[in-house]
Amino acid sequence: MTRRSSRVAVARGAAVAVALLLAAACGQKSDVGPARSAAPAPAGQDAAGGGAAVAAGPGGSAGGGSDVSAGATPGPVASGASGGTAPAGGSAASPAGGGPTSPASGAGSAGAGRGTTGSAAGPAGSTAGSPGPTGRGPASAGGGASPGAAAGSGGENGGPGATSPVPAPPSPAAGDRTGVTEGKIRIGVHAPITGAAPFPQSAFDKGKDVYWKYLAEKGGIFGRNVEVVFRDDQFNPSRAVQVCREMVEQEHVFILMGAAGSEQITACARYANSMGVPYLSAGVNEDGLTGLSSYFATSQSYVQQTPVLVSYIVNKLHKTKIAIVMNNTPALNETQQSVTKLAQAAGLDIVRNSRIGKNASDSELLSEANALRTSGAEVVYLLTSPVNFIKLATNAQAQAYSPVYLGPGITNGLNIVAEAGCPAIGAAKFLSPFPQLDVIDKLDPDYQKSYEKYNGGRGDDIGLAEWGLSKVIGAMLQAAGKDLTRQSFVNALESGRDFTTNVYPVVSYSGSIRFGAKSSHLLEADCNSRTFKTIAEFTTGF
Amino acid sequence: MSAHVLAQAVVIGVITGAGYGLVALGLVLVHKSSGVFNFAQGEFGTVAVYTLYRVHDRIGVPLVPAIAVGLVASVAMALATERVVVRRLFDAPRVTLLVATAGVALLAISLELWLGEARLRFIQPALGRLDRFSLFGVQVSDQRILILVALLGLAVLLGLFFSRTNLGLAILAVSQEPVATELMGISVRRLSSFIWGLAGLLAGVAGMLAAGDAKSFGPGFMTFGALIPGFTAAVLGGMNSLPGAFVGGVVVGVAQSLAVSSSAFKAIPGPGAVMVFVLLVVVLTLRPQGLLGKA
Amino acid sequence: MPVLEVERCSIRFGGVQAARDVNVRAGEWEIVGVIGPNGAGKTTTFNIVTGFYRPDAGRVRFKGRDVTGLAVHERTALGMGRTFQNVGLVKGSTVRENLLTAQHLEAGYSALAGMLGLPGTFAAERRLAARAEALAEILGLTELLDTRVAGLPYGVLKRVELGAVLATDPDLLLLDEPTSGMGPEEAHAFGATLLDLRREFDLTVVMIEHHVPLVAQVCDYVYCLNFGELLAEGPPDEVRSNPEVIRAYLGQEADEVLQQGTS
Amino acid sequence: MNGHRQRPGPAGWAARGALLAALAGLVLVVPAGRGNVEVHVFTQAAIYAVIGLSLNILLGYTGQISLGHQAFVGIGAFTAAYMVSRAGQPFLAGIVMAMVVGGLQALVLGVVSLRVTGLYFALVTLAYGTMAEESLFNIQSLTGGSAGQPAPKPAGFSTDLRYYYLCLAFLAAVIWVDWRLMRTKGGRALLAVRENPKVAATNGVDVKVYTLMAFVVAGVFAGLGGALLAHNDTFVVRDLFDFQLALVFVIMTVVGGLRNRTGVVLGSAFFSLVGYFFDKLFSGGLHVPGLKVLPKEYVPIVIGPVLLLYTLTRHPGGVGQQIRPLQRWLRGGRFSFKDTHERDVRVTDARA
Repeated sequence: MTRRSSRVAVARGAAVAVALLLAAACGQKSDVGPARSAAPAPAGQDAAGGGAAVAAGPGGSAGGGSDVSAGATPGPVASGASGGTAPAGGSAASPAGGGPTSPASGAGSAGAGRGTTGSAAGPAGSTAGSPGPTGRGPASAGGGASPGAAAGSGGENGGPGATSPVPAPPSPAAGDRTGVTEGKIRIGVHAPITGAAPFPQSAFDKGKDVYWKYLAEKGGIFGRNVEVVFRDDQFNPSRAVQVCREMVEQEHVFILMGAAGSEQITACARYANSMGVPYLSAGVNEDGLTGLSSYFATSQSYVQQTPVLVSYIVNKLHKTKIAIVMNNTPALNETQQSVTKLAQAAGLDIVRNSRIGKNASDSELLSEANALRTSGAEVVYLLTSPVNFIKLATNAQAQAYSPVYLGPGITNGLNIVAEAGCPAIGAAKFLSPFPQLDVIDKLDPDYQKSYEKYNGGRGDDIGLAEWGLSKVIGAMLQAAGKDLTRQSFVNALESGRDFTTNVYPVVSYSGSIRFGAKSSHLLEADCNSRTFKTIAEFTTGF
Repeated sequence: MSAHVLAQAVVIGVITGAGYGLVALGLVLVHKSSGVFNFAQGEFGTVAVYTLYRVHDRIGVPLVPAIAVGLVASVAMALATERVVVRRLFDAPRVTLLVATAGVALLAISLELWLGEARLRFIQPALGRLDRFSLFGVQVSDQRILILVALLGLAVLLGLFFSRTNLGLAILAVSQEPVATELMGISVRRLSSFIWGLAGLLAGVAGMLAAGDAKSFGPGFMTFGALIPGFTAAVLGGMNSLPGAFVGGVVVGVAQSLAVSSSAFKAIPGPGAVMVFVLLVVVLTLRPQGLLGKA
Repeated sequence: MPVLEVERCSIRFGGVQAARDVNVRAGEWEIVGVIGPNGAGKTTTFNIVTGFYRPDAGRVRFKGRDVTGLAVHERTALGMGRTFQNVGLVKGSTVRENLLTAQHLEAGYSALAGMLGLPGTFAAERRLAARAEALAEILGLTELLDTRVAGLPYGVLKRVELGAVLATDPDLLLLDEPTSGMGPEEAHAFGATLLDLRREFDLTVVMIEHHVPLVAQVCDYVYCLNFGELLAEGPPDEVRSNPEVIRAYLGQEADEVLQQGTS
Repeated sequence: MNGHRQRPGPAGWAARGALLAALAGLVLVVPAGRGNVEVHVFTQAAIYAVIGLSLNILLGYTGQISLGHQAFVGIGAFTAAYMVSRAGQPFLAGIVMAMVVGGLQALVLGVVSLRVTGLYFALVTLAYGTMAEESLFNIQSLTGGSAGQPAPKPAGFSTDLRYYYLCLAFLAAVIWVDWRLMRTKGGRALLAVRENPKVAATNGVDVKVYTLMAFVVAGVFAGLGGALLAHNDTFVVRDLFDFQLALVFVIMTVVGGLRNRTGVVLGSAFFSLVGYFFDKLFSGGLHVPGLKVLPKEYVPIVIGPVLLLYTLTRHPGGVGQQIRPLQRWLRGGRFSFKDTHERDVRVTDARA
């Protein structure tokens, strides 16, 4: 290799790494350009410059990141074997000062107040710690400031926050206003669009804003429009915590929502709770979620859905031999128990009761199919990821074995499952928080109209699911009133009033009741049209 | 386990194992000719499947030509790998080449993740009704019958190719005595390209059959699903015998599916992977020349 | 009491009898030569002595102790040093590093202590370094200490290797064709060096050598192997004039031997 | 280094000092100014460096390739998580146990490596990694199955920033051990064994023992890395430790430059940070016209292989070799490119 090219190589080798670090130091794209192409020595000088700039960093220079987050004492929830993350101090660095961190997050937002730690307003705005489990705390002045991260331990305050480009007038009322400005409410959603749950990302992206656009045209929520930040949790709990963290600490969302996936929802809900961020999700397991003060289920939990399904087996299917197949995760133990108990009570004969791994191999699913076939089950009470369900059904059918599949669920009732699984899945039946497309025009004509309007073309059921969830959230935000804070939001939910959307079931909560949905829809696969049809709306049993 | 389950496991094992056998064939061919452990072998297959899917489902080309296009893609990738990576590192240690081909595989996977969606895709079986045939009281789908037939046909063709055609004989020659072959006036380089191309073709077929069998595919599914069993199969065959590799594939397949369906392993998660690992280690430590390879 | 005794050692590889009933003895302070045409089993004998091969039959005694069952590194620990026909060095490393590597057993601290950087180890390393430089001094390698071995000329490599072996602090030095690639006068010079080294490190030496003059110059006793069997033994002149030996050399080196005999 | 070279003047030393200070600043001060999420990423970089050094011992010093290193790391992670959240042990006990278990499992693999060498051993490690991922890490009673196992940050280091400094400390310790290892008999023995076991043996090195030692040390480092990783995410799930990760580990080590401490550290840090910075530079993924957006999760595995192939075919010495002039300059030497083009550094196994 020639000396010249080796020089280039040096620039590549040494400078790139240094330059990238510089990017962090100065948080400016422009710093990277020159440094990258520079020979190492100049790069070194840049580094020196960067170092200097950084020395000022903690002080909160506009260039470098601002607030130092000191330790927060691990709350009871976080420190235990809770699956939640330790409440690492505060809600992250200034999104405003460190522009590149997240350009979109220029919107002013206030830090959360920790119950005990008084939050001192810095010159530029606010500092605050992560809220304790109750999530209550004194207000911090200046919605326009970036949330400082205040220490839990000893309650030392972080440095002053850097001013954000979009200043918002200080609000009179007490409360945590993160993610809320005059014009906007930022909410975070996480869902699996990669991994073991096959959600086409395109469908997700298309659907996520439809309702909010529709609402915006009708004046929004007290003049505020809702902005949705979306993250893919890859069907992986650890990943879910990471993305929820990003949404809370970098994007500064007002509330978090989980679309599907019990493990991801549980993990993220626990994190949200440790940060005092209200967290809503479709109903999954109760185990591990009960007792989280910031958690609310927008639809029936798996356990709540059990009696409905059992009564259906007994009174509608008139079958007796059932098998229970569930994903092999501790969170579903309670569901398995409740199904077993109720089924036995109803005189059903449980011929097989098995759990399969989330990442079960084809051959494992095949042998499970065999076992089911030999067990002679007429009904399979199923609670697995769609992928496992489809593979299981396909293998079973290849064995000329086609039982009735039914179960609780959010994702298994989606048309993509029918598309991929038919004819193998037969007339599979799943409960769902939202109805299918066949009845939506009757229940809520606005959906298709709006979808048509903002995306063009007919809306799909994923969009419908998002529409329904958004509608519930919208109603809740509305109920929280004009002075929207995390506290007023939670208060509104706990007030015990009904939230009715005509898409999602009616739901109401109280201080103690967090699984407040009253009913569910029963969907059935129709393999001629390769779609799911709604066979019972807002059902509470059969 | 019941006789039925056993028969079932064996039948399935034979079919999946034959797939492993195809991968193993490619691995052995390449190893014989250039001493490379080709970790990209599996990905050649995945690429073929992705191409097939795109051309067939998206652009709407009918199945048969689409399959051809898919195979072309895998062959092209194999040739590219040989040109761009293997030749450049010809005098490098073999482990370097191994790492390099692993790099190629990862690159392919990442592109699949990026350009195709990261999720698993399901495909409809090429044939309609699924459960017409029955082997030893085991329902076997037309799809699987088709696969079995295809595999046997391919095996026979390869057998003929290597025993009858000059090219085939030349390949065997080059793998035994490169220099001698060169003297015989056969260009080792050209042969090397040809062998890689052939490996790509085999991988392509293997990938399509595997996807057809599982009725689904995702990024890197061949690498994660078939590469290790394929290598194990090749090792069973002593890394130098083509029939050995194919038989080895069947052995691995059956062992795997027995492990999965036998109640003895129920306690262990992922019994298939454990079985393959154990098989590999045992063979390598106790009988490095392979069960069927000559000492 | 002899330093090395090879008693009736035999070994066969497949069909080839590489050594049969080979006997070699080397008394203290002796320099013993092992000669014989190529493929006579000389290096095989060395491998049996140093432990790379386990003989099918026979014993190897070192300083009166039976070492037949011991591994190579164990024999090194007892004081066997050996050079290779094709230079046994860590090619990727520098001369200095090679001289240090060779002092593995002299380090005086455990590998664990070394990697934890326990206090004692630093001093020990300084000691080893000093010794390495001293050896380099003796063999005139000081300038080359920091050059990578890979690039060096063959003759120099041989010297470095010799230094490395000496670094293991051996009592018995087994040299496999130490002068290969040297001209006659270089070889002669080497002979002188060897005698010095023996004095300095009080060594017993067994060397495989083709340079008959060198053998005559330094060896106290000579063994001649052919087809894995002992053909003749005795003082250099005796063996050299042995008709059997000459016949064995006929073809490849006979004429060479003869004219040297007459010179 | 060659003894006779003129020392730089005060100005020269000042410049060198400035650069070092700047680098130190980057590592020590910068994160202090960033938010938790970013500090979390920096911490991961430090941990990856530990893992890289672990792999370097096998790949670089002993020439034993490990394609199952995600298992080494994962075992450490799950051990630590188990100790803390199931056995109720303190953080430190978890770390120690993770190192012990990591070392033991590596020892077992090492024993296999004595019989199965080169390419075939690479296969074994590959199968081992997959086996761990598919089976071992799914044993619910140990790992919490697909739900994973929580591993809260230790008391006193509960903020990301403090934990970051803790991880830096561990990294420093690992670097120290690695440095001393290669400056003493152990390291020299390993290099000799890698290049020529016969020569090593004649030098008195017990080849078997030292090969095993290398595995154990690598395993201990990997175990430590895993434990730190678990506590950094405060949560550990099997999905993390897949084949891709193993390849990323290999790539970051090779690209960093085998047998080059600084290079490996830089390479590892780079690959754990690249996705994040990529996200900063083109926020929300790279928009290639005509193609899909490239999400940051995939960046390392997209550019990784490219860099790998580039390194293997063009600069076998990796980053480490390319920055030698800089290092030499910092040590007070002259800035020359004399050895940036040597091709002697290789991913090699003498027995392959």
